Amino acid sequence: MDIGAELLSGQNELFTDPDADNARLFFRTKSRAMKNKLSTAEEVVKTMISDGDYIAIGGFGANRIPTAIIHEIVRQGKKNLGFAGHTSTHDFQVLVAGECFDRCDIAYIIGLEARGLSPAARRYIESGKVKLTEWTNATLSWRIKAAAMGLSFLPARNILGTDTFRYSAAKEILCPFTGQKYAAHPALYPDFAAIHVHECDIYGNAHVYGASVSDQDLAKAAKRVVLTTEKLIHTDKIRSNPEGTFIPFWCVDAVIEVPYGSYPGNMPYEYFSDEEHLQEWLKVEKDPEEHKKFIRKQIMETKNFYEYLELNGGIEKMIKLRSIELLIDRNKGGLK
Amino acid sequence: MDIGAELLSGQNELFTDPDADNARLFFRTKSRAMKNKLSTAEEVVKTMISDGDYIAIGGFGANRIPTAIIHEIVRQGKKNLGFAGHTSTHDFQVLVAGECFDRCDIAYIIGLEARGLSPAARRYIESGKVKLTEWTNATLSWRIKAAAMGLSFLPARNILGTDTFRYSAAKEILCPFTGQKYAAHPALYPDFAAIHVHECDIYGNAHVYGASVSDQDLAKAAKRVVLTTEKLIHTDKIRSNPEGTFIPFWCVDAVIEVPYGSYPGNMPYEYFSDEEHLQEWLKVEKDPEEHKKFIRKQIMETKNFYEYLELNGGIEKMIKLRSIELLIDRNKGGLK
Amino acid sequence: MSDYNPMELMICVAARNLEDGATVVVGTGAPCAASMLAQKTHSPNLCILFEAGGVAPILPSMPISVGDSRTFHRAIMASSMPEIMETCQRGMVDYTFLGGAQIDMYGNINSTMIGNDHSKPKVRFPGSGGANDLASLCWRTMMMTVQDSKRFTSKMDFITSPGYLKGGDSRYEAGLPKGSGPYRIITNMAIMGFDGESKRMKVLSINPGYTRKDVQENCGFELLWADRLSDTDPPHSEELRILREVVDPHRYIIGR
Amino acid sequence: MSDYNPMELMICVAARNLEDGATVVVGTGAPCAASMLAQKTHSPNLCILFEAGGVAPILPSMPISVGDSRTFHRAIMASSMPEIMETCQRGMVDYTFLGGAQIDMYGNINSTMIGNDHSKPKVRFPGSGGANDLASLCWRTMMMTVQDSKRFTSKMDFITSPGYLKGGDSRYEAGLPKGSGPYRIITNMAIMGFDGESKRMKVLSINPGYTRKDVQENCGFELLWADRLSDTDPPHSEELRILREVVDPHRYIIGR
Repeated sequence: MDIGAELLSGQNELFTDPDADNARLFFRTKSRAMKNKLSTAEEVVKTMISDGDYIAIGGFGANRIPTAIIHEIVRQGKKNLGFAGHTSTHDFQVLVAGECFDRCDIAYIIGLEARGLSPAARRYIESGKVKLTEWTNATLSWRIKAAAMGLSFLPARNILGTDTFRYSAAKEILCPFTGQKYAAHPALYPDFAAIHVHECDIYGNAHVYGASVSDQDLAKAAKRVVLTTEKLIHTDKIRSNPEGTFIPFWCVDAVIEVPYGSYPGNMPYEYFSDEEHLQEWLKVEKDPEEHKKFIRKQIMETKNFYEYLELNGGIEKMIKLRSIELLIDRNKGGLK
Repeated sequence: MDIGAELLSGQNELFTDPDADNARLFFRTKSRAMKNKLSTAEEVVKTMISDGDYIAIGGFGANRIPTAIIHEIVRQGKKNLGFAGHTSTHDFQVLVAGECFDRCDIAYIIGLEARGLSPAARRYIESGKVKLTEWTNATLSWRIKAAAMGLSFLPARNILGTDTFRYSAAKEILCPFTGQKYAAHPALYPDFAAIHVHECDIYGNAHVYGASVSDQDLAKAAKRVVLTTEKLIHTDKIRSNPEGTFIPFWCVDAVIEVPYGSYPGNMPYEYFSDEEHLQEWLKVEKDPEEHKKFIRKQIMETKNFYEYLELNGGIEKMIKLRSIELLIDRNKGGLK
Repeated sequence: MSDYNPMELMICVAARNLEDGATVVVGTGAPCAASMLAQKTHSPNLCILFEAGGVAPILPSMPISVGDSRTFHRAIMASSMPEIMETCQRGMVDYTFLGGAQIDMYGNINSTMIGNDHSKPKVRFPGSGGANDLASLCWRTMMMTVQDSKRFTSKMDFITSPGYLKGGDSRYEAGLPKGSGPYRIITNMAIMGFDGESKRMKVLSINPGYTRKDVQENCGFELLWADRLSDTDPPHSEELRILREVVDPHRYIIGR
Repeated sequence: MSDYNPMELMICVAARNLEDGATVVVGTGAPCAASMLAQKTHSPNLCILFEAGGVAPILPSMPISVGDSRTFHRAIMASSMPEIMETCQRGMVDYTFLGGAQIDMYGNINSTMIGNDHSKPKVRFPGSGGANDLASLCWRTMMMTVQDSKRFTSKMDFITSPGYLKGGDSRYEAGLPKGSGPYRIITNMAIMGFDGESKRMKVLSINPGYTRKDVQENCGFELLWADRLSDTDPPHSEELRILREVVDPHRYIIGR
């Protein structure tokens, strides 16, 4: 079939190597041992992320995000990172504050959904400092799934015929059985991924509740994976419900126990997002100076995630957010 | 890329249409309504399977199999079916007894794993009455996954360079990014699939425990799907644990409550396989006349699954098999 | 006849297009409100999906994110993004709603950027998110938007999500699923569909208080007109009551 | 030195090849016994996978099916067949074991049929099952088998699962994963590996009680021989004790 001529290619840069054999050679060396993987955000960011690495963040922007890791990346001043802008919202906004990345695969950036757009993220992207390649939510999900499956690409029926394709790094291919045209999406094997989970054991066997977005595939696709967890559990809880294992130990390189670790984002069944605090982020970003001050106070001058949480209301705030998550109206009823 | 010449194709027949648009046109008409789907094996086999259809059976041969449906297909004398021989063992053996299919996608047939080979299945296949196309367990899993994803193919790195490929209907393709050679596996959209589950509601929202084999993908890939279930549950149980939903209602056309429905197969956490009865099957198959008599007695002359179960020990047998599944030694301990 | 605002009209009209037993992927805001209204009026069996994985939730309130816990509150399934997108790709999802900064006569939508240099946009928007995927893979795409001649344009800075591309069969020829595409564009002034052949935007009905002239003057390209051009049936008092009292009591959306 | 049978020797030798912290996909029978023995001796951290989805179970007894409930008894994960196969394809699985009716000098295996007409086989076997997948996707394939010149043949009726195909780089050139392939063939008479260049089967050590002549005479093709041909270290008494008392007390496998 010599129809190669008709097949189009996206013109933008592919920031990562999709080669499945190269990925296999890495995974061959990745430890499969069930060993204690407990660590700290400081240690993980120092030892598992190098300037220039390509990183991905689990969850959905301001839902079930590993805030401690995102902040620590800014705190340690990591630079020239590549970033998977997959349904990224508050996580993107934080990394922008540190000007941590200089290339970005875009599905959804700059916005915080119904909350509005981030002025700082907009300035950073419109500045031209960041190399951009266009994708979509499904495309990045499938690029990550291709890697999780040990492939170098997956075919799909989206983005064809649009500028989204033109400014992507996808390629058109034909189905060898039907002649149907497909977009081939290159596998995405990130160097590093951080995922926040509800509970996991010291080996990284994890449970997650609620929408899982792409995190099961991301845990497999990434070369190095850290889990932050609301709480540690005993492995017996994993073994008593093996069909419930969301991420198995062999995907995981480090585990950090971080109660309230998705704050200011939503953690399903645990606490809702802190909308006032997220609005504060959007507000201060309007003035670059205010923004710098805010970031200094909230991230650069806090020792870790707990100081940041304390600064914004601590456990009492979390109790309020838990009430919102559970739809409890504390002004109504209760024992007098 | 004009390397088409070098790319090989499997030479055997592709029994089903992999076209994704044709499948979409069918799925467009499939009901998405949450309505009561309760039915009976007799009704389902009569109305949902036509001679000549291509069918697939969930589970793993003699583990979590929809025995009531498999028997009813033989009882109603369905003919000229196509069959997905995906880790099929006892299910294959039963359908062979009815000479129900005349074409088969092969991953694993004839054998009952550690139990030995089925003489009847062997005779049937060696007779030349059945058109055979070779695949593998992973290949059929991925062919079903391709359909579940709404594609016409998936690339994979297995079966290349072997006679398994030569006698399959797969085709070689090249990755447009790396030039890597892949086997392209055509999507498999069965006309009908039957899956046995632990529990589901009247709409077909189901829970399954233990290894899931390919059943989540099969429920999506098949055009018509029936669930047999150990027990019905209220939809509240589904809604109270939405991350645990194994199959959603929109995949399902009919629901049949069949306690002990995987007998003589294993049902994880409920009852072990009836190894004596399965050995009896293998024994009687050595003599075609014995085999005919056995099938008449066990299937043709039983009204339904319950009569078959009763014939082989009924609930008391199931209590024994439950003890084996739960590793309980009833000869030791207990209240005197 | 009860009074109403443009957003209320658009939501009520959108809701009427969602028949019982259908599936729809929605985002936050008006599309979610329209779907909830449909459920509480003529389509109790409408199945709402959210792209992060939520399926058929019993929505306690408007989600602020398509991935927040409201989107799978007492849901039938809390699945994944690939699960939802593959369900769309398989042809099991009937409707979706999109928004954007620009739309052309073929229903192509821009939600990526304004400017002519992709590497240095004049104005950068969030990008596709799931918009291109849903516009590509769901059967029928709808849009609710205030209409003006800047937004309805013949000069697209960027085509983020596919409508009928260049019209005719070009959408199918590009490889997009057969029979899918834009279905209704619901604005403050009119309701548009698309011509069966040319696939150009065609006005089906004009909203109360507007004229054919208004509709064309507030559109940057030439509109086609239905032979039987009708008046849009305005929101019924019962629709408005449910929308205001049950669906959006805090007026998060209808208050805009 | 304690007495032992050929199956016990093959299982003990296979177990020694499974280092701690490795991953191995096994079927029922001897491979499962070898993996359990390894866990109970030098590899407590060996991760056992079953193709139907079971991961790292605490095996209460020998499974009778690779999908029965023993294969995920108190397991780390009860997943799916695609999950296991994709984990292999991603390069996370180190070892697997295969069996077959025929094997050639490049480690290609036949478990499909005897005869020359595929549509009407003289003898039909179950087929690949997961064998081709695991031989293609795991890093190192091993085989335990009784050796004779019929089974070890240069005339394969059917190549079900890939070894090194035609030798040299032909396996990689066919598109199979770089660096993967047959690793050890463990028979009742000897232990074979494969030559680094030609990829032909090469005898590494000879089992007690057998001669170089025995090994060649019971092989249908010409074997290569290691420069330092050694004697196979026979089963140690502790290995045999654990195998007989803990792993297979009912002698389901070692009794064959």
